[in-house]
Amino acid sequence: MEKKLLNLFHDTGIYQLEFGQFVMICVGLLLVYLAIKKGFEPLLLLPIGIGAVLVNIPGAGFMDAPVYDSVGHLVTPGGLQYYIYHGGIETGLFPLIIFMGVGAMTDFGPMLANPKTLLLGAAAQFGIFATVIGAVLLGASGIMDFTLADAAAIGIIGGADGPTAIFVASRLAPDLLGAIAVAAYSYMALVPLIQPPIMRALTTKEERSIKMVQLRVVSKKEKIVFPVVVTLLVAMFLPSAAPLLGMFCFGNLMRECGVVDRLSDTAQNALINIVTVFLGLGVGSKLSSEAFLNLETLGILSLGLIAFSIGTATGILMAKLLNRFSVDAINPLIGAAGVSAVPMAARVANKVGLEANKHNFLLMHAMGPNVAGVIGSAVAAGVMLSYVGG
Amino acid sequence: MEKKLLNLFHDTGIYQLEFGQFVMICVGLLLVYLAIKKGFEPLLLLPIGIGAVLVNIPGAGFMDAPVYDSVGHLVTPGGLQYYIYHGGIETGLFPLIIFMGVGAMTDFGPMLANPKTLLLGAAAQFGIFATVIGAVLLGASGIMDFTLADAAAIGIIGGADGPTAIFVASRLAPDLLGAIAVAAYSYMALVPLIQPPIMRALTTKEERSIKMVQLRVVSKKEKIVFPVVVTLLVAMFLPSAAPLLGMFCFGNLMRECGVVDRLSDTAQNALINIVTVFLGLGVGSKLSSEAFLNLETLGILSLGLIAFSIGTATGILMAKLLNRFSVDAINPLIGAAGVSAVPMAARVANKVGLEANKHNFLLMHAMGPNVAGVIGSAVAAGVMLSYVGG
Amino acid sequence: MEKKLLNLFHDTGIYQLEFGQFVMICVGLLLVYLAIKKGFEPLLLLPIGIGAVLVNIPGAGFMDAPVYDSVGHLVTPGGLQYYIYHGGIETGLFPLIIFMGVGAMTDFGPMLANPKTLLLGAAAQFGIFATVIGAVLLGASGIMDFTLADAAAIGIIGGADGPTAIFVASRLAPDLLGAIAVAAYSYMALVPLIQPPIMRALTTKEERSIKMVQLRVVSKKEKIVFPVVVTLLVAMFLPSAAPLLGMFCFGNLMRECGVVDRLSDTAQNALINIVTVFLGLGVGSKLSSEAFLNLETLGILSLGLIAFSIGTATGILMAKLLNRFSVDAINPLIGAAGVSAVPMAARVANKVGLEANKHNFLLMHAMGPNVAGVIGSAVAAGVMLSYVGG
Amino acid sequence: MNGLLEDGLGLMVLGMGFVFLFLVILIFATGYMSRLLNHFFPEVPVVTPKSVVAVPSSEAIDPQLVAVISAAVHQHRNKKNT
Amino acid sequence: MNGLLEDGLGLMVLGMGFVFLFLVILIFATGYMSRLLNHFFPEVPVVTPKSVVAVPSSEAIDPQLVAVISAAVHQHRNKKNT
Amino acid sequence: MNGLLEDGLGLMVLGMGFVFLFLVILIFATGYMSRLLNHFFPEVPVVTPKSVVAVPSSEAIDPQLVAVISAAVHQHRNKKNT
Ligand code: NA
Ligand code: NA
Ligand code: NA
Repeated sequence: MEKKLLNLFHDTGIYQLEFGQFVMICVGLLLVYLAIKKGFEPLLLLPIGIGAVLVNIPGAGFMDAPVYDSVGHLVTPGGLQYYIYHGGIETGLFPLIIFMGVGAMTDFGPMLANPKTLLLGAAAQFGIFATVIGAVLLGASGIMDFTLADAAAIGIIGGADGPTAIFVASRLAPDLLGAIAVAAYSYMALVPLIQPPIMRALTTKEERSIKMVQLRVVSKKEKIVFPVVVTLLVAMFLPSAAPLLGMFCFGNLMRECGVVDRLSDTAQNALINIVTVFLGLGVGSKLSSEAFLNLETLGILSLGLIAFSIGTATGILMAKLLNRFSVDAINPLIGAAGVSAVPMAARVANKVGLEANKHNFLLMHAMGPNVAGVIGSAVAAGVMLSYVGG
Repeated sequence: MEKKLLNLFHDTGIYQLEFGQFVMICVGLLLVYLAIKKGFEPLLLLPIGIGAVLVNIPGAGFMDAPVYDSVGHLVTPGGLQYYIYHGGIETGLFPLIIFMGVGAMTDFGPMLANPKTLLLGAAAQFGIFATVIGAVLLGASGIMDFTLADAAAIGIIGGADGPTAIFVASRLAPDLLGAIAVAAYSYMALVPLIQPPIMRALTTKEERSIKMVQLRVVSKKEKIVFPVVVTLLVAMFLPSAAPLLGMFCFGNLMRECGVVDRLSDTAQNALINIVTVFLGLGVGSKLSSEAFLNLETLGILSLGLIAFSIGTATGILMAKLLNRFSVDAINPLIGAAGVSAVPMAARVANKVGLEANKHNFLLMHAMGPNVAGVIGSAVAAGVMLSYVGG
Repeated sequence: MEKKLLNLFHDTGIYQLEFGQFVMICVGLLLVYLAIKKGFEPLLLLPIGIGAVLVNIPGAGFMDAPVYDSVGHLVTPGGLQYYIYHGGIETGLFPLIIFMGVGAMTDFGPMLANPKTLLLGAAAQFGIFATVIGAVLLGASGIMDFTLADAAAIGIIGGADGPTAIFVASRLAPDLLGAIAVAAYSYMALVPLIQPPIMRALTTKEERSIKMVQLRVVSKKEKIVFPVVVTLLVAMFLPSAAPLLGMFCFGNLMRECGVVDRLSDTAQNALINIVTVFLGLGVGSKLSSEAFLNLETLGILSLGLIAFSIGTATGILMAKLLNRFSVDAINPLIGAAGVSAVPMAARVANKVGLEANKHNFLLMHAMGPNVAGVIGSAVAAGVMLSYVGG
Repeated sequence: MNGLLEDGLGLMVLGMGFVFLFLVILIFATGYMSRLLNHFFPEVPVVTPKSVVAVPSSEAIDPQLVAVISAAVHQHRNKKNT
Repeated sequence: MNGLLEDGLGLMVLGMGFVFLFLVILIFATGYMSRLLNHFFPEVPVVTPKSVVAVPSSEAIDPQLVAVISAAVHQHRNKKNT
Repeated sequence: MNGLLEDGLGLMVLGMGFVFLFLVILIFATGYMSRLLNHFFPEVPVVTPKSVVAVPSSEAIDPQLVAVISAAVHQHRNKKNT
């Protein structure tokens, strides 16, 4: 019995807790704090934070693999996060289901009214690839231990799209998944702080005051056919982006077709909510001290910030370029929305526009490049998966 | 780098696309078109169509199996449809969950008010078995390559019940699953075109004008006890039908018992919607060119149409027979509703009845044979699974 | 063909039904009856009852394991309950998800207003451990065949908390899971019959009439921080309770934090409902005649009743003790709510209090020990898992 | 070949036979069940049944919906008055 | 080391190239699609579009919601009158 | 046999000990937490809390529901007037 008491004491967290675990629990709590108090993408960062706390409780076994005997019977069941991570994230199922739900929430109307804005969504992806070069340089110079796959996964933070980042990272650099997801969602939440200075630096007050012509009305039929067109183009030109964009377009088609509203409604609510809870816990399971508490994480956080900034800048610059050649005036601020971060980046463009001209409502105009950015980063993800994996 | 560019080009759909895949993508788009524009059972045919498009994108890997190394670690994750098909359809889980939801949506009241209508639900299943003979003849004569299992799975199209057809086909003829599911749902959508000519040919205007006595009120208690009775009879007489009918009755009991409304509500909404999306994608994954683009598919489509027609006819004929012996008059049109296709077939009976006598509302009377048809085809499915499998 | 007919007859339930299966089907029907007619925890006992009926249908194969050939292809798919049990219950996923949902439904306000009531939630767990001794005595004396793990799993019935009981039983005594779950939910439903006599026997009318001071208002911030505090204490002192309490607190944090209402709403509705249906079917699958129809089940049912009674008694006695030392008067009746059985036990305390003094509303006061009892039994479960498993 | 046809015919005979057998038994079982239930537990002829039928959906939505609706109605009224 | 940098540059060139290529194709495809659709299936300029937009949500909720709402409105009225 | 009984008693002592230990610690931790929070972040006694509580459900439903409701109210009105 004294032995049992000793066992019980040896089982306690106090006895077993390592310093790294302690720090990671604090990191988890910080994420929870940022989610609740600062409103940092709480739908993801709250479950990720709690997931990080749980996986770092010593002896709680949230990430334990199940143990089977020689004839295949279960001896010890695995931990909750083990099943979640290997069942839903490693397989790619959860990010794809979430992307379907996001598709069912997305309105391509503003983009269809002004397809040129797709170019802004393309330009803003330069942040992704510039960051890849940054990571490659850190790797090649021996400062940090990044492979090309790691560099690509880090770059995707600049895509400003959570499920895309998680999907790519889970395939190219599972060990960095935790840090990459945290960086991606944190910077998406910080868009209102990161983007405005860059926007003001690269534009004059006159440019920010440009009023854009009202968008034409987009017919229901265009909205229905558009996701099919995207799917077929992806099938023809970039099959490696087909999982992401195929599910995204499937969700969007369910939304727009008007005949499967009960499926669309479930994809946007019950299903995406269920998967979000588990995705968060699963991503949090990768926030272990070995994977997170090292120099590479610092690199990821810095490079992610750079990626966002460059993407914002190239989006704006492309908008300025377009403005020169376009018949209808284009406010360069909407270029910044090309990074994705839907709908935050579009709102920021609107807000900065209102500062320059209080009668200038850019929100709907910015939604075009904003959703174009989602397509753009999924295309970039496809190129990466094909280039690095193939 | 030129090599990488070449790789990327070799990865494109344009380079890899085979003719069969191209045709199957078109078939998928046709299903999407029929679902959206023609309203062909869109809840199923839309996801099936998209599933067919996705699985035929060359190099997208939607049906790729996961690759593990020798110690069981995942090297390459599988594709989305691989997990869906093997997790939910091959196992039978998805059709059974959908059947539970359908049970929770079904009101047996009209059938309980007039149990004789069960005979109509029995007679209409003759379409199933006549089709089996048709398929067997095609197989025995060497025209097509059908085994007895294939013939049985094809016959079940005549059951006019989607989940039953998918459940049976996934067990008896997985390779034909795609064509069978497409045929089943397409013909269910075509019921308003297929049935009326047969109904008019087999009945006189006087028969179609027959008014039926109003149905008695069915007590709550009868509705609660009925699914339990069905389950017990199935347990006694046909255990091989127990998965289908057990889950169906479980759903119906949740609906009627009045004490688990939150479960019944979820079974009818969130749960069935989630599973429907995945079921559709999974069924679509079986629409590959090898399995679909051959003579057998033509046979399946023709036999399915015959199955529907014969079922409609035998249902009507049985109603005419019953009418001869019954005290209360029976309108033969409601016999056509015995094929299932709930509630479309009952609505068709009502509509054709109104044409003959515009004060004759048959809808509730036709709901009896309509739900009886669901039980009937599940019983037929059980016999097939026992006969062919045993 | 005669052979086939014979086969079909040999497949029927009538031919194959063993007496044990017949009795277990009746047990399942009894549970369904109790759920519907008597309102015994219908959300669980209805699916458990149906699950028991289905699994005992001879030849229906609800619990059949899937069969694979030598290269890993599926030859025969498994039964529905096989997949549910091994996928959701053996792994512990379902009880944990349900615990998360229960957390999202729980309001810790009354407990936070009066933290002393946690002691009542501790005292009432004595029923658990007294029952362990009872089971151990039966085992040691050779009357019944209980190991220490069995005894611990039986004791947890006294925790009066369904998911905790199922989680512990699935790990320590899977064979007894069916009987333990049935006993736990049945006695929870019987709380209004079991508790009042004990409450009246152990208290005077004056004690039962004691009015308690009104609870202070608890701030939103306290409610948000509390689940985090519990999680951290569990991490420090009892990691083996972390799966249960971590998920419970995660659910509660989602509820209280106010920034993830859509996740909280899904956890409380769609998700918990879906899992409840499957949990019930899975638990029902353990109600086979071999596991249930023996002397041990009688022991489990008796010991469970004793556990409830002792827990009720020790909760009341602790309340009387506290009352002696407390500045503010404590009505001993609220001690009985410490067994958990939320919110039934709190309502019973309120009702018995009203009998003694019809102006005495104890409901909110009793909610404190009531939710404390949930924490208490999860802690007890953690000790058991660590003590017996380690 | 012939075996296949024979098997198919066997399946047809057995299948239709069983379907009819089962549904005929079900007719009798259902009728018997209804008679038993209505004899031993006659429905009390109150007006409640109607409300019982409505319970599932209305109960699920009621509390918050009614709150939202009355808020909306108020809003609507107020706007009209302004 | 140098190989890594080269690969990174290759990824950048190919990646940005492909992103632009794809989205430019998409611009043309989208524009072409819109023109085709609006030419062959011109939107009928009726008042319906507004209701069409509202359909998805309203249709899903309609039957029971309208019942509940009218009940609520009645209740509200009655209360006011009392 | 005796070993089993001994183990059972050990489990009881350890178990009840731990349950009490843990919940007593929790009492202190909770009390301390409440005091800290109410000292450093005193609740501002405004009327807002009520609206905060109502937000979760109403916000989720608002946009489309209000649209449907106002439509329903209009319909209702119109019907009455006719
Ligand atoms: Na992007
Ligand atoms: Na049928
Ligand atoms: Na308890």
